[in-house]
Amino acid sequence: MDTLLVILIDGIVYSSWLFIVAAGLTLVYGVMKILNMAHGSLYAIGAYSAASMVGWYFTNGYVPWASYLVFLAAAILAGAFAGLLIERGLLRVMYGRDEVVMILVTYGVLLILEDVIKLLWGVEAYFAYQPYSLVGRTKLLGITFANYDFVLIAAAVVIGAMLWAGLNRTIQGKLLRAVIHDRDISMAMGINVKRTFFVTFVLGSALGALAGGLTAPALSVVPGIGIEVGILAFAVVVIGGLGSVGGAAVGALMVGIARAIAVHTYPQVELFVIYGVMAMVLVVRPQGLFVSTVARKI
Amino acid sequence: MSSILETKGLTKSFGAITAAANINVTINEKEIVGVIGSNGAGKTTFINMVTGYLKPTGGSILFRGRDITGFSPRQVTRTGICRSFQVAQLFPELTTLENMLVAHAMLSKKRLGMQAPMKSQTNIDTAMAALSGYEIESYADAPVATLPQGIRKLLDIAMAMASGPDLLLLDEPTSGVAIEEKFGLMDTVMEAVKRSGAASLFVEHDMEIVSRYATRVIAFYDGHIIADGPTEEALNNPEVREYIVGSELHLQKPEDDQNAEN
Amino acid sequence: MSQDSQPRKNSRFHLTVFALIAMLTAVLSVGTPAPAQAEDGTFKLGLVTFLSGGAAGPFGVPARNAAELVIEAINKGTLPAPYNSIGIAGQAIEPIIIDEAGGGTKQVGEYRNLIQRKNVDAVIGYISSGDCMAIAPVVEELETLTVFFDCGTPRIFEDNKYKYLFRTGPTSTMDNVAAARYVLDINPDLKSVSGINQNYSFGKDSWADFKGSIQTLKPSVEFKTEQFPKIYAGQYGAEVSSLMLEKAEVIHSSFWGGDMEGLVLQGAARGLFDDFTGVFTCGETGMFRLADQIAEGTILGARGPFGVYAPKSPLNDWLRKNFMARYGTPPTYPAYKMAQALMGLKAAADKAAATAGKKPTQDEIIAAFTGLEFEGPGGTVKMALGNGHQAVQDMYYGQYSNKNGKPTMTNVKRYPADCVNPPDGVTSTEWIKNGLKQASCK
Amino acid sequence: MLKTDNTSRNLCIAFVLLLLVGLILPNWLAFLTTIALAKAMVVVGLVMLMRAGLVSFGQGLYYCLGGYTVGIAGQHLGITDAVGILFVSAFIAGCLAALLGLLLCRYREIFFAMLTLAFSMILYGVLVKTSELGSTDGFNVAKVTLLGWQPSPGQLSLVVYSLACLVAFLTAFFMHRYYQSGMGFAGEAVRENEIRVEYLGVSPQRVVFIKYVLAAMLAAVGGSITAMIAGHVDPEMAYWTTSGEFVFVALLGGTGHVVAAFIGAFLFEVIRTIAFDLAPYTWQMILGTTLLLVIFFLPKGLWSLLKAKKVGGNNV
Repeated sequence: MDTLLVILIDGIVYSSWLFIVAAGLTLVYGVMKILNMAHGSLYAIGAYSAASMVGWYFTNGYVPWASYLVFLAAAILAGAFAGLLIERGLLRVMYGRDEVVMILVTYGVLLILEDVIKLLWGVEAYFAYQPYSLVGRTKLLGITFANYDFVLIAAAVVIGAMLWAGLNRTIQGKLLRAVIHDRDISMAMGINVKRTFFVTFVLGSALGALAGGLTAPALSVVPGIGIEVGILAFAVVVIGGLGSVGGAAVGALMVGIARAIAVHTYPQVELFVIYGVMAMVLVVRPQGLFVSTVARKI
Repeated sequence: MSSILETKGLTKSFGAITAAANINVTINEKEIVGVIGSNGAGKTTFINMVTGYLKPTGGSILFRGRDITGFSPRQVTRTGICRSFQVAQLFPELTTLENMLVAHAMLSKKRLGMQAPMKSQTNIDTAMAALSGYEIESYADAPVATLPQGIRKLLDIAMAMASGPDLLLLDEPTSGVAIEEKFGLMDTVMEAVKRSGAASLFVEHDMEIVSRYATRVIAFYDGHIIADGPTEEALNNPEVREYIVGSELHLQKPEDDQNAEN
Repeated sequence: MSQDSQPRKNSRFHLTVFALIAMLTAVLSVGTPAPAQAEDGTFKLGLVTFLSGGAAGPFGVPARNAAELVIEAINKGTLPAPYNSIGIAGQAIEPIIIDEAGGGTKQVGEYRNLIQRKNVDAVIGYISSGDCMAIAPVVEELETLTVFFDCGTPRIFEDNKYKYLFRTGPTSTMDNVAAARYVLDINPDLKSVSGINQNYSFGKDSWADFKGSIQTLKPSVEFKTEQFPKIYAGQYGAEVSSLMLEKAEVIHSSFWGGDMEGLVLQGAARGLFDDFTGVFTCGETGMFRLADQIAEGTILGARGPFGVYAPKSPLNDWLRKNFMARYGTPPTYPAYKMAQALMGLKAAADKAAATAGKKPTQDEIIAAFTGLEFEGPGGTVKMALGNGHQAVQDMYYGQYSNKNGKPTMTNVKRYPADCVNPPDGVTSTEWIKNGLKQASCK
Repeated sequence: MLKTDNTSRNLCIAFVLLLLVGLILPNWLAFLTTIALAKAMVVVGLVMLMRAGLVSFGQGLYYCLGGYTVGIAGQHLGITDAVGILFVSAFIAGCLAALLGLLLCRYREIFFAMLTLAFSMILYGVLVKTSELGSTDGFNVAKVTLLGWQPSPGQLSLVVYSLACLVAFLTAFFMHRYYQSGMGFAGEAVRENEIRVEYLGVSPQRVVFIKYVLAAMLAAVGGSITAMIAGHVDPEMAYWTTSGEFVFVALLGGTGHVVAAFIGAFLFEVIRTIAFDLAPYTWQMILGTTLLLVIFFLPKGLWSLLKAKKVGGNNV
């Protein structure tokens, strides 16, 4: 029983992290139909920015509690800035290309960003562990959990809620949803789709970087941390249904809990879990869980 | 005359909406049938069911006495029923000739070759002959994406006819075509159909066209057939006058919004 | 074929051919060195190490840095004795650095480039065991002296015999056999062990060796959970929970680099290694960076007598001082291993030169290298296995302590090379399975 | 109307030239060319799928399968005949593709890409888990023989090079004809309009299925040749980055002509080698930039460059 609960907790913690990583990706896909392979690199940029900010902050001995604001802000700003550069400098001239070509475009961005990160931060590891232990730990079910992991769950809920409210309760969000639903009609209705794209990509990039920033305290920030994360986020988004934020949440939960079960019961299969779940979901529901097929009218 | 297509109690509903209810239609050999009815009356649903694009909720479809209910479009095509579309369904990046060649290659009884060139002189001659049957041979080398609507419609029909079907279903052959070109287009099509000896059924909003080409008219209203008979008679049916003709005679609106999909 | 074919028919083909030839010329001109240069005075040395990806930070770049430092010193003749002569057998080293990224096939191609296009005199490199496996047969085919400096799999010299290939770094067998001995030495009543290792060759082999050694040395030990997260997974929340639930006294991990540091951090935040003793066979690289995160008593290894375990010697002092001065961090074991490889090569070449009385041929260097015993920054290196082509070294383990605010290793134990390496001709797996026989420990 | 097509003749000339050049090529360049030819085989299959509007991000699955077939046949079964193994690996890949194809032929666009990726990552996982096959380290492949003749290590690369040339030539020759055939055009028809294809009495699923199986067999042959020349196989061959590289190469070359894949593959190898040479620290950036430049300036790949020149030449 305890093990079951531990599996649930572990699963939810991991899912929260996955969701935060995947949220930006699915948003960008939903609006722009771009499956951003460089999302992982934005995650890495966020992690690096946060880690260097934490390092600076604690060396100077400021109030520890305020560090959260500082490093998360650093991650978001860095992500937004990178997103801005990518959108303005590159994607803008590529709009209208085939979806698969856009994947390749972002793959090119990924290759470039990996080296840019290396040039900016070097290959030495960066650490930002102070905020991780700052919130303490809790004893639960006979084992210890880091409270920061619960913060992660809260962060996922907040981000999810904000995205939901943003999309459903604001004018801007409704315009976004209109674009998600039908880009051509939206354009015909006078929605400035280009601007929408710009805002979405910057927002998505900032979200990706925020995910990196939030994770940085638990990591050794080294080159290449983004690549695996990127492909993981892919899987989550495909499982949930491309472009659906709710889907990303459910996809994250499925993968997270499946992984926790594997780790606690049969660790050897951990490697397969994600792709296994992805293949199974796609076999049963080719469009992902939360996207319905539209029959073409003839 | 012997019947080739017969539908019995054909019904289609989408959830609570009934798009077609109890459709009983018989089409005889070499007949030219016009189908009329306002938008949403069930005309296209009827064609979609017969050609296998939609599965009927109830009823059966017999083609030359054989039950083809639930056949897939390609099975229906193989049995000898072909159709055209409201929005011409073509291969936009290929040329007109290539479209025709693909149609011939696919509809021929042989398997698709993996080594024999599709553009052999024989195949090209056949395809060019088919194109000239619809008076579009001069567009042979133009990519389809650059063709005017009328030519696309003709190519669409020419491709459907490539197998020499027994029955041709034309879904609004003149929609999206300029008024002054409509008769020319219909002349070309009907001549070709007559040459091939196939029966045909066409959905049309323009009553002038219906009365000029159809020998028989079926009128749909709200998923039902409200009249079925020789053209004169059907068009003068009071119900038809009230629900369709009266409102249709001055209605020339082509369904342009559909073109966005092409 | 027909003479009357129109020009346009051929132009496409001609252009293709033209483009191909143009590209070929481009490669050739970029790659081919000025001809006369290769002969006199310089020793062209290919260096292959990770410069991108996850292994660059912890391994590739420290090794590259060490190479830079040591090569400079060799060329100036400023290394401590016995390496205080200039160059390799008198020739200045001209290094050519290549990234090890891209996988085995890519590396085989790059290796061929180094030998055949750049005409290097020797190659030192390779961190990934997979790359080493792929390169090994090509070394014999191309007949150029090649030294593996880091990769750990014992399979290379156990499966085959080589003439041109040497490995100056010890195998990973030693890490885990010694770890097992150490764990039992400090806790003879050991009852249970868990493991968390990366799901790839190195991680799996490390765990198999450790588990096998424990089983041989103390069959009563119970094995609890065996975790195998994906390499570069980064998040180990569930694994840590599982390790906590299973409550094994000792947790073995061969994690390295970012993964190791991540596990240390995530374990520290939850007190995992306070309650259970961690054994990190590659833990030394994080010792100073994570000084306040590593739990007291955690067992750290350095994959040989490297880093903090390096015995005091002029060579060691020289490396630590100069590395620190130049790169701002103490040298970790990849740096030691690279320095060791360069010194081994120099030792062999100098010895061959002394015997020959002139610039030695490659065969003479190889003869001198085989079975060589030389001093490195980590102490004496014996080319004892694989017919004198595979090094063995002493192995050390100790427990981490930060009590007085200065990270140190306590309870350090030395295991002589013979004690933790199989005798020549016996494979590691057999040796471990058959009771670690013929091992002379002290 | 009917344009004279000299491709077949030109391919023959190119084949003979390549064989002759092989005698004088330095070993490293022969190796590079062989790898390029092997990868081009995979890319030819990928291009065939792309012409049908499908992008597989999982051709690494069959590439790896082909490589491991060579390895297992030589190391564990004692079968070393190069030609024989090529057939075996194509057959095995064909069987697996036929199985997966039943499912995949219903998928399109990004979902096809993602599902193929998932399958190839599952093979990767299986291989990583299989210690008997060396896990991530992989294992070395026994030297191949040719009809009972065991070439010396020095001859081997020339033998594999010539074999690669021959296989590449046959592939290019037949694939060029295939592109012009009814089945070849069926791919484009499926890409352009599946509904029309259905109504022409042909199953788009079947068309996709056949192409998927063919592409898989080509990829396996490519993987086999890679294993023969490199002498080593590892699970990296099935990793998504390998599959991504194939898509990269396909785009670089373009889908306009069968030869484009070969030019793309060769240039890719050359560019990567040069990038490794010139910028060991930032070669990824060079590759990324190249990719972006090609996509931006040559959306139809390098082939469009050659073609444009040709059209230009016409006017003279």
